[in-house]
Amino acid sequence: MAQMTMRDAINAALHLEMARDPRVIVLGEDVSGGAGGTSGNREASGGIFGVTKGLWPLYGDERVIDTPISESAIVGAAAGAALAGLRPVAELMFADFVGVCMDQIFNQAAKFRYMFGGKSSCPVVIRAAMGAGMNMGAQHSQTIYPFITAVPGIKVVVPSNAYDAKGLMLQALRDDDPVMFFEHKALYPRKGEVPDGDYTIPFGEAALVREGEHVTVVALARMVPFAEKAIDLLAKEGITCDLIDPRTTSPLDEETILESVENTGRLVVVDESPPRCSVASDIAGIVASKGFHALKAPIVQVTAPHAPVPFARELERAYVPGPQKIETAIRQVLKD
Amino acid sequence: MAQMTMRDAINAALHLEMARDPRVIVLGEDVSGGAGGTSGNREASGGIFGVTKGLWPLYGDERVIDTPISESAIVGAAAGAALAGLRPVAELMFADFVGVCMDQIFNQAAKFRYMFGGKSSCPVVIRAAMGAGMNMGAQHSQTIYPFITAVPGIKVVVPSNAYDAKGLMLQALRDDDPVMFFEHKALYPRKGEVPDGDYTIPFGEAALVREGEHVTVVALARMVPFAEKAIDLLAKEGITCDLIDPRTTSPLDEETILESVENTGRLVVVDESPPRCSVASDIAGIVASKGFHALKAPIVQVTAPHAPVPFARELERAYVPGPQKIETAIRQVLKD
Amino acid sequence: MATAPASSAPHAPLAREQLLRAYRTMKTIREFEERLHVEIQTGEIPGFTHLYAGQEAVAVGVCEHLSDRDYIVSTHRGHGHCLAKGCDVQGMMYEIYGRAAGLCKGKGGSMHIADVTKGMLGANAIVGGGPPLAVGAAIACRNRKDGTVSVAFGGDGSANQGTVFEAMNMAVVLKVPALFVFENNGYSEHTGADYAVGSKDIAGRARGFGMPAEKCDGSDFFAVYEAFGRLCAHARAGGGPATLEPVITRYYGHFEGDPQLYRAKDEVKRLRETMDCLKKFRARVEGEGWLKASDLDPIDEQVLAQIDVAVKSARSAPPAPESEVTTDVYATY
Amino acid sequence: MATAPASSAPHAPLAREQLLRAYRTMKTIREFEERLHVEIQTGEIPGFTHLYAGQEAVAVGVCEHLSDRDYIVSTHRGHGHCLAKGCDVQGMMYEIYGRAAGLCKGKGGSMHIADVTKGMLGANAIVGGGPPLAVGAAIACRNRKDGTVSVAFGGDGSANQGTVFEAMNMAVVLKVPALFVFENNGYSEHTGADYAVGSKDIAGRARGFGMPAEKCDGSDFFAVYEAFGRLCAHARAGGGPATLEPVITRYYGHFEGDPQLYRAKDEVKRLRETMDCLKKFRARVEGEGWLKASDLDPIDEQVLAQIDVAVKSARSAPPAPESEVTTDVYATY
Ligand SMILES: Cc1ncc(C[n+]2csc(CCOP(=O)(O)OP(=O)(O)O)c2C)c(N)n1
Ligand SMILES: Cc1ncc(C[n+]2csc(CCOP(=O)(O)OP(=O)(O)O)c2C)c(N)n1
Ligand SMILES: [Mg+2]
Ligand SMILES: [Mg+2]
Repeated sequence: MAQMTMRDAINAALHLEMARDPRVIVLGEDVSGGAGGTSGNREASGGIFGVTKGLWPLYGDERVIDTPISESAIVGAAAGAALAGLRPVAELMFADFVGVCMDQIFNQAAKFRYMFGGKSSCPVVIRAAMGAGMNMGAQHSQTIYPFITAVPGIKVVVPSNAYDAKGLMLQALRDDDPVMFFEHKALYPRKGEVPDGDYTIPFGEAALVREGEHVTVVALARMVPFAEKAIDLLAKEGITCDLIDPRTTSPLDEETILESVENTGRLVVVDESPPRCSVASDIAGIVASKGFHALKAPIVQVTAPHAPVPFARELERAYVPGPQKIETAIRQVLKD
Repeated sequence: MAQMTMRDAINAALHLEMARDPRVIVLGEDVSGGAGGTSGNREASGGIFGVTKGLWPLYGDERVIDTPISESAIVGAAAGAALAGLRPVAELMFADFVGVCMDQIFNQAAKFRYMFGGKSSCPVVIRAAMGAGMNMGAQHSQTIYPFITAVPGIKVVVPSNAYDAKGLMLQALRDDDPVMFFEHKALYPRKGEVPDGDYTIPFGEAALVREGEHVTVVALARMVPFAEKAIDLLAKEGITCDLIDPRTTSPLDEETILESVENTGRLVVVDESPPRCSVASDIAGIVASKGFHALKAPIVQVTAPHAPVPFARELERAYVPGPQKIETAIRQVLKD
Repeated sequence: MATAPASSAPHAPLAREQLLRAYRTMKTIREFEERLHVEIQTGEIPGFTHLYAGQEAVAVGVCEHLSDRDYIVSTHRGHGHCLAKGCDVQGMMYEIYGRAAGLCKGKGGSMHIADVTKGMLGANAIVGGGPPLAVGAAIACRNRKDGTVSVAFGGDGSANQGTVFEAMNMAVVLKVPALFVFENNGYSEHTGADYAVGSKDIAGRARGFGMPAEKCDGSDFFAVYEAFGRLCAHARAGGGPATLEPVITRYYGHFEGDPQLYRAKDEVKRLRETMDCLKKFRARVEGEGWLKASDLDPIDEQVLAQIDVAVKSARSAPPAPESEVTTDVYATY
Repeated sequence: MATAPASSAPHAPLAREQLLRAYRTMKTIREFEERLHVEIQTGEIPGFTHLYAGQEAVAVGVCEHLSDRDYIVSTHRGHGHCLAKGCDVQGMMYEIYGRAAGLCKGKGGSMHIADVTKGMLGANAIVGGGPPLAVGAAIACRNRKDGTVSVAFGGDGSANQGTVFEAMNMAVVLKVPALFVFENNGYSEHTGADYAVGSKDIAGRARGFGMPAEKCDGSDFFAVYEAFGRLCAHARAGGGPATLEPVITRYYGHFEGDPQLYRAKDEVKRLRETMDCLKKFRARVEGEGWLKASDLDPIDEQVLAQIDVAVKSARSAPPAPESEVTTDVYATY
């Protein structure tokens, strides 16, 4: 066990699995950095966020592949290599770049198995840094996991902490299906206890981060630590909550959510995305269909507003759901 | 008034507006057809579904622009031309092709106004044929409006009949915001009464297609005629429903839906998309949040399963929600 | 891996068995498509179908250089590529009819036929969808260091899709054994290739990307075989990617039902005379004395019989049960 | 629209006023960026910023040919293009600080500065996002028949993005007045241009697409001005698109904070000596006797003062109110 950042935890998972399985390759822009540079420093970055650091020195150009800025070719090559027996990890530097390679994600990788009658699989992992919090503006701050959650055939991981990130990444690397792995930029530097060795966390199993009686709070990625803050504050007033971190939005652990609502009768869903066709609305819809009879109050969805992510510090801060909005939502759901 | 197919109704709207407003241009693959052909027949198709027929003979290469197979350049050029003062209509032959041009839709056209501080607008209309029903397989049959509904800054139109299609298209062409206009392939040949002249249907105003007491049914696009069938059948048993066709999913007429649920207390949402992060779940979530107290029973969502669209006739038929599944859902929502 | 001999060689550039196989495959594709053209009119075949008839020499001229361990990716017009790469005739026919016994259990259909065990990574209904995949398969080939290659088939229209350009550049950068075959049949749907390809020269554009590229007569099996042979040998030897632009024609509309109003009235009729790979092949092999008509005539009959069986079986075969709608979405749930 | 005179002309290729303006603009960009480089270290500027310092002669050499009625689209490294196209210094500085008075009310930031009234259709944080837009603006130019043009700025890295290739081919097909300027500064983030551009020749690749293309020294204002002048005249005259590849360097990291471990230790120092457009400009205009040091020195001072005011005002200006978060999403609700 060591205290480790989420960035390092994901890096550790990549290291472990590349050592274990020669089929794993990594490709993307600057995954080593320095190709064609003048310094002779061939690993000049190890990924723009440093998540693929140390892989190139061990595995070289063959398994750690720096690419041109060609996201469709990156994701497509990863998917094609997966069909051909490798287990590629494609890096999309920012999740916002799905727009230039969405076809390879949603019409190709995600659909092969089905279209081919179950006779092949496409074990590709697509990593992407997501989320607001660093004032990177509308095209570098989105949490676009709803688009991918909507797509049958691909699994979606949204870790909220270092421990989960490592175990989920190891699972993703061994999973026989395409996986999109969203890493929240603002969580990269957050530390947590992470075991040294090999462990996996199965997909579709939520974590119960807090246990309580009065309200079920479901939160994703960066919203989990924010929800913890709000919940811990309210605990001092005797208001206690279940806090559920689904960890994967597809598959989604409906059961854990429905069981909790069965006990609390009240649901708050917290999602950094804008509200429409979001995972927040998805979970709200599921509970309104399958957990209706347990509900004692209107479901409260805490999301970003229906607007792009603004640049200015003050505006972005107002845009992103934070502990205070979550606290207000919990109080509100208790009023009815 | 004339009986007209939905295809012809949209074509009529394009004709009317191109005659009225010289800024309107149309671009896409084969929008006239025959460029570079050997027959001398310069308008060889007028769009693969014939929706842009007759425009090239009137307006020529300058305003009716056949393009290479380059969807990013098509949508991007439309958005750029819109910034430069034109009112372009870009055709994506099939909505499934959003994957190769999603960036230009969701990061460019949809975000300009916001990113530019409200100082410009991007009045582009992106038309796309969508939907299953013609055994075109997983990559040519999707109803991908949830992806776009999720995106702040763009409006989303999903007409269910010829009359609405014409009025909504005229509105789209005059709207100052980017609009994505989804035309269900299976509805193209369906006829309805369509006035000859000019009329617009405002965005965000649902149509109340049937009025009833017992259940609120919300259905989109091709699901509207299917819901009508189911409802008319049940009416014979004395079960009556409100049938609401939102017509635009963004903006969404929440009020009409909430008012109806206020009366009926029961909601069935019918959507051709797979369930996760769908418009069905979106509407269910909204009602579970804002209309909860009126609800007497769990919301029932009728959607496609979480699977790609299968090819074989029998499988596709089982995949797409039809009148019978809607009928079953209405009976179910009445049981609780 | 053999370097193709010069086309003026006095003896056959391919062994007798290979010549017979190439002819059989081309003929199989032709009759497969001609029969589909007829059967589609019965309304029994779901969806819409893009026939490869007329382009057979390309698929076969290319795939004769490939083994099951090499990869191809294909297009919406994929039947020829599938057959040339060894997909089962009957399995394909079942698939096109949407039957449970189809290569994809009827879930894929004409535009999604695949058989990964044969190195056939799928027809693809997204224009430009395949080439990035081919680059990935080529990475696998490169890493295996066994001289295998990956081929991306595409049309003249696909040559303008951004994903394709990206794939071409990336293949050059990574120096992987990816081969791009752009079958220039003159049209993308209803639009002329010389209109949509700005440079009017797909091979030249490929050279601009930094790879060798050749143009050839796509209706001449030997021209395709030899040109692709050179490029393929280059790729197998570690020289990186290459492009072939076979100039060819399609006999039918873009999809079945297309009235082809963009083509001159007698264009297809004329091209059936001048650009028929089967006729050209027969003329060459019989003229050179490599094969006799009596070697080939029985093949014609066998092929027709095989297709007839395939269609008849497919017509009466059952579809997959409805429960199959939700299976095969994931490998593990 | 003027054809650029030969560079050996004994008299200045630009009028005195134009030379002074060009110098002022280049100097403004340089000092804008040098000052940001310092101010960013205070932590007051939100987000991450890509400085244009070193590349000024490209933006100015190009934009000196353009009026407000011509269009440009820009990139993540957009400050130079914005300033050269006439965006307000103070308005830009407000924007970069995220202030209400910013050109985009603080909603866009460094990577999204735009001023459509100046024909500046936006910096763009998506690599390859701009060129398709430029083709659209070029369609508008073509249809207006007023000889206006549309310019897409991009980097060497952007030249490999599919959207860019599509835009180039489409511009050729439609023969619209779109000009592609690929500033080859040797790197895309941490990757060398000669690695990522397979052909190692962006201009050559553009010629493969069927358009004229030139390479030039991007640190020599006159070289850029003249080369772009030729290509721009071609486009204005209805000849269709063209590409310019100015070879240039950036003085700072990819973004502020980048330690540039991929660059040789003394590379930037050396290039600051050999590829400084301001030094080269001064040497040329003073050497040829077109301008005197005493013409230029006051500009240096004025520019420094202007930037200082801009920064000071920006530091203390208020942000937009929180209510602005949800406005400007749509033109009509
Ligand atoms: C991304 C995308 N855009 C458009 C289409 C529609 N479409 C299918 S085939 C085709 C023409 C393809 O032309 P070409 O590449 O020359 O192949 P050919 O049909 O001639 O074999 C088009 C436009 C598509 N399937 N995918
Ligand atoms: C689609 C997309 N992919 C990747 C990035 C991340 N990124 C931003 S700038 C950049 C490098 C661009 O290089 P180049 O075009 O040479 O421009 P330069 O930075 O040298 O000005 C990259 C990879 C992005 N913003 N958008
Ligand atoms: Mg073609
Ligand atoms: Mg660069």
